[in-house]
Amino acid sequence: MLPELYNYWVVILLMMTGFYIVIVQGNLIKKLIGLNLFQTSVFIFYISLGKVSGGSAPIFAEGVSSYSNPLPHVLILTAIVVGIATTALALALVIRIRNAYGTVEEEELQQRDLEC
Amino acid sequence: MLSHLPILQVVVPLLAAPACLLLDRSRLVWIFTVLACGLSLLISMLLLYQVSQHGTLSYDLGGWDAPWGIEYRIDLLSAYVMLVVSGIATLVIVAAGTGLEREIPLEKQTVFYVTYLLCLAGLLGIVATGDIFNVFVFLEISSLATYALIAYGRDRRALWAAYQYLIVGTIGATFILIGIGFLYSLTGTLNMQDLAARIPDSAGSRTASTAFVFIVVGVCLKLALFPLHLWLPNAYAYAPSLVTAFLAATATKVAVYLLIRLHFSVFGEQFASSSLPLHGILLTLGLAGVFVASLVAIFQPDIKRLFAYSSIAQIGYMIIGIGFGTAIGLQATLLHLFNHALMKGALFLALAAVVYRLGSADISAFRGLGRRMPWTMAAIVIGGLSLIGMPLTVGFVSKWYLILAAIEAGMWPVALLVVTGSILAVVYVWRLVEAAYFQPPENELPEGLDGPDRREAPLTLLVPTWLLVLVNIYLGIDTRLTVGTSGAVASALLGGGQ
Amino acid sequence: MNLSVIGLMQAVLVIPLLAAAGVALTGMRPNLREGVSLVAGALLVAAVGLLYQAVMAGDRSGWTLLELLPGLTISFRLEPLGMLFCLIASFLWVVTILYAIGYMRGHGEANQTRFYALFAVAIASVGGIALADNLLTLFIFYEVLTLSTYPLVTHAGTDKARRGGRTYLGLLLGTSIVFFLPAIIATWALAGTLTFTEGGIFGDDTPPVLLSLLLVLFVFGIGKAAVMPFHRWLPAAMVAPTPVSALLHAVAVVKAGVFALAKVGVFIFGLDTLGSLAVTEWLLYLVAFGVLAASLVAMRQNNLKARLAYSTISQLGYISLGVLLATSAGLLGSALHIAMHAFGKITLFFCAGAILVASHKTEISDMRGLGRAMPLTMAAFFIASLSIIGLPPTGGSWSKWYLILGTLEAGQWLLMGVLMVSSLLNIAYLLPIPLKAFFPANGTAGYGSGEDSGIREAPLASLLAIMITTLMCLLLFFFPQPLYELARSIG
Amino acid sequence: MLLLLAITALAIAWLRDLFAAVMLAGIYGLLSASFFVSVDAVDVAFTEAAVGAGIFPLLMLAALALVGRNEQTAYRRPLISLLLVSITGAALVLGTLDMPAFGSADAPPHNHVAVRYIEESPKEIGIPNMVTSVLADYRSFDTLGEVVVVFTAAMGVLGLLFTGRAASPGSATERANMYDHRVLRVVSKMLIPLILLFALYVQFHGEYGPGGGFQAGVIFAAGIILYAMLFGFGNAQRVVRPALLQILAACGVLIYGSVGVVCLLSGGNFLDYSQLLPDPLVGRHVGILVIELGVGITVASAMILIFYAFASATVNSEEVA
Repeated sequence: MLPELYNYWVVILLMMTGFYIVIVQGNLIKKLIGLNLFQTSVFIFYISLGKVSGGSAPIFAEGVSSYSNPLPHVLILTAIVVGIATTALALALVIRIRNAYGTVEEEELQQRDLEC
Repeated sequence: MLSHLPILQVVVPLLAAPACLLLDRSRLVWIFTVLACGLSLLISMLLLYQVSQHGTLSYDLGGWDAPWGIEYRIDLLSAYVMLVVSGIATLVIVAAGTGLEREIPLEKQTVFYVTYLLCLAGLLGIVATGDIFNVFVFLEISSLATYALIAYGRDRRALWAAYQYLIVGTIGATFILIGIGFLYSLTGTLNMQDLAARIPDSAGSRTASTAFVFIVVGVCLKLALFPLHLWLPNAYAYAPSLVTAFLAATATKVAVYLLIRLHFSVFGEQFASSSLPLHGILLTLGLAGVFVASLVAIFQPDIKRLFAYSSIAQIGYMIIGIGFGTAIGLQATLLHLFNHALMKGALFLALAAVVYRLGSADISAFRGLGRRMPWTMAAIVIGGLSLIGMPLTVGFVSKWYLILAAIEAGMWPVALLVVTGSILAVVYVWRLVEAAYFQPPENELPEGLDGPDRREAPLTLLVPTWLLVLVNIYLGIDTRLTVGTSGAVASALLGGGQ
Repeated sequence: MNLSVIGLMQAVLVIPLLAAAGVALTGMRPNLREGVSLVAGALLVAAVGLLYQAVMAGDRSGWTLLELLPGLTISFRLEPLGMLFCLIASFLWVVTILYAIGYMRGHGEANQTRFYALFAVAIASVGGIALADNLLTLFIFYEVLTLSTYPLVTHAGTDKARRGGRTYLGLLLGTSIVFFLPAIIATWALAGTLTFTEGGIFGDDTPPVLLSLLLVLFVFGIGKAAVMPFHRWLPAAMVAPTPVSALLHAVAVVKAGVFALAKVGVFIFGLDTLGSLAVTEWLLYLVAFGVLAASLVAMRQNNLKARLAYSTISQLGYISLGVLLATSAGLLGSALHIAMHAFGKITLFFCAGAILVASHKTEISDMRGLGRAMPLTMAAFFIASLSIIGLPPTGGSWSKWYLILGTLEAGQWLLMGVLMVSSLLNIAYLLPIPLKAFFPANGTAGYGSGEDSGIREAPLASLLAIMITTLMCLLLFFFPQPLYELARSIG
Repeated sequence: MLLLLAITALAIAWLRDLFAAVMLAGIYGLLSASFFVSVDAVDVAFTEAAVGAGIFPLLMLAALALVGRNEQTAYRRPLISLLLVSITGAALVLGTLDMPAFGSADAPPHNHVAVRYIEESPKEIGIPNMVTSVLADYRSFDTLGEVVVVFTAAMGVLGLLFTGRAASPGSATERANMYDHRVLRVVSKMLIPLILLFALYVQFHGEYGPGGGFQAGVIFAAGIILYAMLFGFGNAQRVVRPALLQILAACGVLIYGSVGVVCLLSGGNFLDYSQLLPDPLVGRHVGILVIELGVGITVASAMILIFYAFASATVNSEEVA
């Protein structure tokens, strides 16, 4: 069982690293990097699902009978786009926050909110 | 054309959004947006009628059959939720005609309307679709639009709130994505009906349970179930008031819809209750949410924040309804979903009117408001009574069913806790009433506001507010539509498991 | 006949509402505004009077307004107990308006339009309670009554008034939502109906434990009956202007409470079931304790209105007691006491208000010797006190008689003792007030003949109202038949 | 490969220098792209390379230029977070236990819906790239959603950042740093047209090999952005005006949507391309081409818009400072 699922477990480790960064970091930019890591790892997880041993890339070619599953690829194409769109919006927010508060550290932000 | 209604419901606002951008004048954009929302409301009414006459509608996008292509599937439940969403959206956008001018600078209004339409399209898409990955895509459309809408608030804290919501929302969406991945690995399909047919084969599988847990947690982040609610109060408090009205009445409702849909239609009550002690967890969290959020609400000086906490509490009620695991409980949830949208829509619209006139939603701004803005305050009072669950308002109907469900399930303590929660609602609503009617106004208005601002809100804000208030009362008296529909939906969801 | 009776019932509900609207519209012109109130009051009395004849002729017609939830309707029905309540409330409404005209102007109160309009709404909801055909209808109007009277309590807008209002609303809404509503829903779940039916609606197979639980929920849930420990709202409500205290907190609101209790006892449980439950016994003792405790507290109050409030709590206990005795004499006594106490207590409050307006005095210790300046008021106070105590020649003696008869019928000697003792306590806390007003003890400065202190009788309109209710107290001793017949036909 | 990924991920978590973290994130993107190639997902790899190693670091760097590269604060509640993350991870591992083994051909995903895509799509749709078939036809509505997401993000960024005024040409600030590198400038001048050509190739070649509207849009945008970085935003904005971009972004979505509506009007369901022309196969072909074009237009203009918005924020904040 171990070698069969080992791939997934490493991916889970990757995901959790990203997730951990999101939760634990106080820097808004770093959070976004973590979020990106988290999402990218989920993409890897999906693509792993689509792999068929001995299959080839899902582009029709004469004489090839076994292809990897194209559906996860499609889903992840969409998800990648969604991810980068989210990042762009988030960065725009960070820039505005920086302009309004003068910091991008979570703790300082909370302090400045309490002050006013 | 009638057979294409399901897709038109989503595509109308979806395509209206970029079209808006091509129009340049913001007044024109507003009129166009109102038309688009109105059209979408009309479509949702027709859909509800069609569904109630002919049963569930299925629409294959691109002409591909269900498990291969994406399917739109409109049953009574989705038609009902879409009616709420598009109805509220229309009223809010009508109010935005004048209400917006104080909150968003003119040059940004076009972008605001575009984002608003996109958000609406996203929400409707989540409800209409029968494909679980499509849910994710439209969830992200609505979420991204929501983050932007919140960030348009004047207060700089709006930015911070939007960022927090973005992080939490994205984590939630990613969790859902992980859950979908597990499900796909288990069944090889993304179509909800197909999933529902295949999941029982792998009942007891740890993969299925994990998928369920991740999806539920992801959705609960979105619907701000206690203790995952921390993003909501700030987001609602600092967003532009009209955005708050829209979001409070629709976004969380759609999340609740999603929970119900996935719980009952995809996994099925059987699976959900056998693999996990889900009912107990939902009941506990729901009750905890009701109490904690209501208690916090009592001490909020900012009224928008107060009602934001109250929203968390009301979501708690909806979750309790699901937690009973009975048809009546589910019916109570559905009723409250519908009814709470009406109450909160009315309340936040009225608050928008207050902010429009006074520039603040602080409790001190409310002193003596009963005289200054009698109609607005009356709307708030009626909305508040509905929140408490007074008879002859919609709030009573949903509370009645919730308590009935508790008693029927033999859970007397839950029934008592639910009603105690209403008492907390009395407390926070009454702070407002006292301030508005029995305290003299502060001598000086906040600086920068002069004479005319002492007046009642403009009609364009009042009329939508009062429309909602009247619907509140009307549906509190003539309950055939809501009770009938929710009853039919509840028994369909629990009975056949689809 | 049938149709017109229903029309009359509808009129009972609609007239006060129209009056409220009329008052709101004519708010700018006080004379017109109060004219509207008075005319509406007169019309209402006429309508109720006609209905009384219909009830006595055995008419029990009813109609359904709408179906709120499947199987749950808002409907109304003519019925003697409700008729009794309606009769008293509508009659006293007119009198109170008369009184209020004098009082509110004499006292220079603000927001008078709001006051009269809400007053009318409150009366409309009393009509709804009295005519309700099922628990749901009753509950709805019960809540409307709470909400419409809340602004009357906080009328002054001072901190004290707001605090009082908070207690008032908190307790009344609180009990009704936490206990009353679940009790109703549970009743619905158990019995499948909420319609008031003679002999009760529960099947024989309903477990007594559940019934006991329900009864407890009802007794505490109907907070307007002021059963201890949920009585605090009544003293708190005394910050309201006196006409409010008089009509609402001696008659309409509190009587709505005991009336609802009686309805539940007679038509939801049925007297037989009620008598057979073990928990009834405990509740009886609780109520009896409340009667005595409230009387004792009343003795210690120096503020006149507060003393009257505690006296009301104690008297409400009598009525609850009568219902819980589950005997026909007890019920009769209760029904009569609803009426007799109403006339007595409203007179007392009128007097308290008159004293306030004329002399600006609220404390009992300041009222010595006031009898010379305000002889009519004080005489009225004396007569009404007699009625509360239950001494002839006043109406109160009848109701107390039947209550005591009820305890005997049920074999509750202890409770009879409680009634006796509390009557003695009544004497102790009520009678000294008029006596000391007329015969101030030596050494304390009296108010002389009025010229030197400047204190005169209350405004004419108020005085007139006091005279009317006092007269009623006396008349009801000599002619109790109409009420007696009505009360007899209950159940 | 996965090991490398893991090392990168941990390094990102460890590093305090944001600049380095961004670079590592870019590398992470590149590494995952190569992993995608190794498991036959060429389209995804292409996209991930363009996004993860291209757009993402680019945006991040633009933002970093504004907010500074060092993080200061200590971790917040590290233990609780670690616990939470461990529980989540454990739940996930638990979930994998009942999953079909990695790469196994008889796992359910490969034997249900996907079978039709693999076996029928060359016949039904008539194009060899199955990913494109699924993306642009079977599940084309998802792709419409995807385009709308990009559009939404662009609108959001626009609403948040864009002030609408172009930086005045020739001002000291608007001349980008890289302008001084003569070699770079000359090379780029030759490169940019090539990049744009390549974008067009990717755009229209998507049916046969990896590629398609999204990738093409990203590459096209990269070309313009490169131009902007070298020759200053003022110049770039004169060539490609923001107002025009807004209209283009909207048009892309509208093109996509109107294909769907035209299908509706010609009697089919929404996005049922077979109705477009008498010959269903040709109709599908045309449909896919047109929607891919819509995707490309929106993505390219949205990306450029977002970049402009960031740049204008840079200029503004410098003016403020």
